[in-house]
Amino acid sequence: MDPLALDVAHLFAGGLVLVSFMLLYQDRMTGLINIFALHALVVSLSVAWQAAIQDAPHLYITAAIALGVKAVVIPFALHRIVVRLGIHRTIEPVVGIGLTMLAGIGLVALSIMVMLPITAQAGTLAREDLAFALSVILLGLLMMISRRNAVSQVIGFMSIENGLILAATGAKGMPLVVEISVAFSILVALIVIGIFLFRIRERFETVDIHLLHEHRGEQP
Amino acid sequence: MSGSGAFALGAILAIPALSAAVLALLPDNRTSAQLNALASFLSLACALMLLVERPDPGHFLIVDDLNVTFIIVSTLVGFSTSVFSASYIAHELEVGHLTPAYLRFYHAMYQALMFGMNLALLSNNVGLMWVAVELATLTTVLMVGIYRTPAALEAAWKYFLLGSVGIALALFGTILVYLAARSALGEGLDAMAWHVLVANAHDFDPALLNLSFVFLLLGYGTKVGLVPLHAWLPDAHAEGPTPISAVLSGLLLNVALFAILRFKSVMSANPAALAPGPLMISLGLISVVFASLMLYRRQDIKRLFAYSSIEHMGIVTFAFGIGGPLANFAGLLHMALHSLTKSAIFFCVGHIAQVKGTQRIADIRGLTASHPVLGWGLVLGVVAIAGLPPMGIFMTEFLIVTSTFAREPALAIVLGLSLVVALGALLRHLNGLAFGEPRGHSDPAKASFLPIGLHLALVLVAGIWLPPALVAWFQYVAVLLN
Amino acid sequence: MAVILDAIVQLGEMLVVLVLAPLLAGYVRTLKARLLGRRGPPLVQPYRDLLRLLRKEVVLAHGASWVFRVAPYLVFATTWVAAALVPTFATGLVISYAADMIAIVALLGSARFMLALAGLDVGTSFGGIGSSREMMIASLAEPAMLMVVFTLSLLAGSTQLSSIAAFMQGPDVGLRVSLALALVALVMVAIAENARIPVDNPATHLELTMVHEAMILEYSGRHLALIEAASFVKLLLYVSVIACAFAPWGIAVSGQGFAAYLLGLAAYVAKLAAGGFLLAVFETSIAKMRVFRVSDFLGAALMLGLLATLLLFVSRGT
Amino acid sequence: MTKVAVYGFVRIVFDLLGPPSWWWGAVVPLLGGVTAVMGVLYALMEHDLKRLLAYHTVENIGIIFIGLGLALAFEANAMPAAAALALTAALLHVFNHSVFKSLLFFGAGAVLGATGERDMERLGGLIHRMPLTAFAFLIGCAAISALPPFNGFVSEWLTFQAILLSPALPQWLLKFLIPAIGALLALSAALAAACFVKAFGITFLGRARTQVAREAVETDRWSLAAMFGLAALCLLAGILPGYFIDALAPVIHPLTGANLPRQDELDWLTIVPIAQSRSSYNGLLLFLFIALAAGLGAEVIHRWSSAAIRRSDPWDCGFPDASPMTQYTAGSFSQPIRRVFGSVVFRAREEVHIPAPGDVRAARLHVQLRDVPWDLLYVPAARLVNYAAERLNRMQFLTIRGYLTLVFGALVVLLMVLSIWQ
Repeated sequence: MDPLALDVAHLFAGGLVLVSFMLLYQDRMTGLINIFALHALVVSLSVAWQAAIQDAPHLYITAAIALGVKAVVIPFALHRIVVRLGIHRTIEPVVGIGLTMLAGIGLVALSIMVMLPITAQAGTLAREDLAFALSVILLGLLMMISRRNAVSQVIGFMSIENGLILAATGAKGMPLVVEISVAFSILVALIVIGIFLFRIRERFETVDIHLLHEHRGEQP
Repeated sequence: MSGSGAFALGAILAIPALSAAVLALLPDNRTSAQLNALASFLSLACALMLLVERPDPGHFLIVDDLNVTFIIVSTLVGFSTSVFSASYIAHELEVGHLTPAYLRFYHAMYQALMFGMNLALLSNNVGLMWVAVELATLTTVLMVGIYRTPAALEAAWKYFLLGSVGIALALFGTILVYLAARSALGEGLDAMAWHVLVANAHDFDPALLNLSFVFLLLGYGTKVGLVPLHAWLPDAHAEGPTPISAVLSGLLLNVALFAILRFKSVMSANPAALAPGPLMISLGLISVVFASLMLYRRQDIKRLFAYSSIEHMGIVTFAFGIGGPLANFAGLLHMALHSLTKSAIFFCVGHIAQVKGTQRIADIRGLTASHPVLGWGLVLGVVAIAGLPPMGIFMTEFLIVTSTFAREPALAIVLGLSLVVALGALLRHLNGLAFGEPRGHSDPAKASFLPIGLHLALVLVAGIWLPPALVAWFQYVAVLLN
Repeated sequence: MAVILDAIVQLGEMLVVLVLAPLLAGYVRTLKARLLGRRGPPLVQPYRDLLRLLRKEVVLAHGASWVFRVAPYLVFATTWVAAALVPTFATGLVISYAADMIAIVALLGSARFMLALAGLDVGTSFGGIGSSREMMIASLAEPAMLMVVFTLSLLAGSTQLSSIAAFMQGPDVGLRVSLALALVALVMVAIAENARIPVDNPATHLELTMVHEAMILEYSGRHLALIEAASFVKLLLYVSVIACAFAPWGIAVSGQGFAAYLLGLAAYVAKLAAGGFLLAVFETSIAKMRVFRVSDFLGAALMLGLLATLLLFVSRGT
Repeated sequence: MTKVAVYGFVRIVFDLLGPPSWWWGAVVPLLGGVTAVMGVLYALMEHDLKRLLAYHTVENIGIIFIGLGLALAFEANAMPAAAALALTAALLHVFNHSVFKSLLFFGAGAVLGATGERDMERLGGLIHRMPLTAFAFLIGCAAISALPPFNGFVSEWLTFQAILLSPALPQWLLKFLIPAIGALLALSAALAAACFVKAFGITFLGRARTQVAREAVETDRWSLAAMFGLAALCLLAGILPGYFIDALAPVIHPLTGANLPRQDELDWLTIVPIAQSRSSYNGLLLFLFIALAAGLGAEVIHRWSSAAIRRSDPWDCGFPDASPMTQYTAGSFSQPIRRVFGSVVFRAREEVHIPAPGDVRAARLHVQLRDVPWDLLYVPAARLVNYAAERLNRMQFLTIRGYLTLVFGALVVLLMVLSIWQ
């Protein structure tokens, strides 16, 4: 693992965390979808780079899937949904932007602190990669919590999936099974989300989770 | 590796998969219901055959003592639920809740769920287990949303979001386990096979293992319904069709808990790592206390029993957290008996909801007067689930409380108190439901009482007499879990 | 031979008790009159009263049942047996092994039980007043008495009154604070039980204040004689218990010969006189309490008794 | 039925739990003492005959547990003989209580059958209509109030003997606590006597307060036979306690490892718990003596005094024929005791409503008792559970975002624990 390869991998992982922060920051729907496309692009680049370093050809397939599905198809579908739902205007996150950012930084610090005791025995690359992957996951979770809109929650969830891909590919030599399953889950998740969004759209004229809340089975 | 063992192993996976595909094409309800029941019966037969001969663990599939118990329980409950769902779905069709198109979808999804759960239980590969649990979750998400009512959709959406987050965390945990194993075992499939992991867990990196266990506990804990992560369970149970709630709380919770147990055995094999006990104890205890208090204000009968499932899963997690052969034995037995009792209760509740046309507890009164069999079935089920003496659950709860008392008396007192609180709530609701004079409209109940009777009989027998072979075998597995 | 001798002494003791009881009551009555400046009735007045009552006819209320007619005999019998158990001038009596201090207190309790029932039997409000107040007083007096019994028996190591008297004569009793407390408690209980002045006025028939008299309001003729005799014996019993427990000198031990018995008798009569004198002086020097202050009075007696028992461990210093 | 609980307690504590620690010997008798006094005070405040008997069972259970507690205390300090005595006292009381309490319940049942009424305020004068039931009930009342010739006194006497052995115990707390418990026991015995004077007096004696009481009719032969059988058993157990104590010996020996000295060889059938010098009680001799004295008295009086009897109106200090309502009722009978104990135990409040002068309406006395243990023990627990259930119920109605926050919070907390812990 010559140092150059290590640095490039770190570059991609760091870039992914940065894009996650941008996702947190962005409060406009169309902007959000474009940044998510960028997020998927960075992930696929990092996977491709991992494939190059570990000369594991199957990773290229994952990179291609990630690029094709998550960077192109999903953003395009989301754009059409958003336009049809007419909600491309601003979506105000529940908590102020400043506070979310602060929480995001705290989370990254936490994931690094958690990763420190991991001994060198597990390989330096693995340690940093995991720290970044964990941060992306935590940021994705934070985004799902701080957004009212179903679409933005789905985007948050998919950024978590990207974090997972980063972690999976970072683990050198993980058998192929895992890659396919991750891809498989993205695919299925998309379909399900699509059906739901469409269905929700049909029922309540809006995608705002909060309004959905009123239709709970058991009232207080 | 005898031929029939491998054949049984292969069959138990192939049957549900094939029947799922076939059922997706069958338009007619009656034949698909019968095929569904037949497929479940065949998988039960294969499970029993597995009990006799056991193939050696392969790269992807393993049959050891731990998962044979789970397989038998899940195939048994799967079979009885399929028998129950035959009459339930027939009634739903008449009432018009379901259109024939969705019906095909329902039966196919049912068998796909069975396939997912069997695969999860039998898989030797950590990643494969994750995929199987993911498949089972997705099928149940679709099933919960099958009624298309706003409440069902909201419940399904909530279940999907929370489930996916849980699964993501579990995947991250799985990756961490692989990383920890890779440094000791080298790459490849070995680093993810259970029997290999457990064998040399002692020289894994303890810090990585701890982190992985945190993620796995939270990830699969969401599927088990432990308290901070339980939110999807009551709504998913209440809004989905009753056979699904029975399978959900009977089997899916057990499968997720099975996964946690697998990882706990890996964790505890490594002395340097953080002891998994305290984490499980705290989560289990919080779940028991929280769920028993939540029982009081419930207005929906299915949500009432969903919270009771959370409580019992809390008790089982607590028992495994306490550890020691007696607690493990009681935990395993409790899990099996709970899935039998809870599915029996949901069978009753399903028919009651159909007969009374509502799930609101306030509108269901005097069941023993209007529908004696259903009413008394519910009474017996609630008596069993509340842990009253003649039934098996009392014995296991008693064993758990006494073994806790031996180790940490303070916890035993808290556990005992919350069990009593839960008992109070359940009996209060039962009193309203089963006795008094009947109210609200009630059509005649045409339902198959075979599954209810079978399950409750098994639980009653377990309460009174346990075959020595079963006891010895459970104890062996308990020691396995240390 | 010794058994017959003891039997004779026992019989003698029972007769002595029966004879001396009215004398003691008469003595106290005349002494009180003398202290108040009156001549007072002759000493033998109680005997005359009893004989007069015996000769009069019995007037029964319409509502009176067999309980009303049987009660006097039972009350007299239990009180007399209780008195017979208390060693007056000689210890080592035949039947003293049949019952100990606790049994004596219980016998008095059963006498009171029958009397209270008899009070309620006729169905007038005064009977009710008498019985309910008597039971209220008893509910505090009996535990206080038992506490005194505890103190004495813990000290003497036995509940037999005769062995307590023997222990008290012995050298190692010593002066103890718990014994003093027990004595005060016993005196207070004796006053309450015998319906003496501070608790209840034996001479009055004032409806609102009487307790003991209210219960026997409806009795007449020979039944009233029996009940009066029983109350005299009860007074004598309490004085002899106090004498036996706290002033045991001069009690003849069984088998010492005739002279010892005479000496014992003389000492006993002297003690009775002293007790009667003290009682008379006390009664003339204090006014009657309100009925509901009696519970505080007896509560104090109970506390003193309990304190006496507890202090026993301190003062003994073992 | 309560005896099953006593059996359970004895079986678990003496058999299963192994050597007791000494403070059990302090807690159990204290609890027993408090139960005894509270039980009898509840019974005194009651004017429903069967509830009175039920509450009174509470008192007897208290006495039984005083005996059991003492046995525990002695066993903890390796005094088997004393422990045997205390346990014999407790078990004998269990037997006695089942005998006289069932006798009393038969009597109450007979009264209920005859009058259809359980409230003592509406009974009275039943002794004229139901003499045999009254006689059996009287024996039951005497037995339960621990009066000498009957069996109640024997077990209470044995319990007192056990209490008197307390100074031999080394622990100071026990030395001080057990005499106090003796006081509680004595208090409850005296109150029991008061309670059953009220029960028998108000129900059977006096004049019938209602028409129903006037027309009561004696119960059938069978229940009377049962009652008299039990009454005879009460007397028998009271007179010959030695045999009953020996009958208990095989039970006591395995539990405490020691036994009371054999009672039946002793002369005159006296019972001696520990030593002859210490204390002994002879029921038979006492009973014969009382019978002799009463017979002698009756004989002497009948010979010398006039035997004339005349019936007339009750004297009643000269008041003309007072109506049955002027009689004492259950409430008024227990009023002095309520005033003494009630204010503390039941926070009793009495309000008297005297109508304005010139107003014909009757004055009304309203007594308000509060069940203190119920208020202090059960109500707060129920309120706590309700409060917690109410607060937690909101957790069911959070938004999806709320639940995700929960999951996220749990994850962050665990990660922090992990990082700090390592």
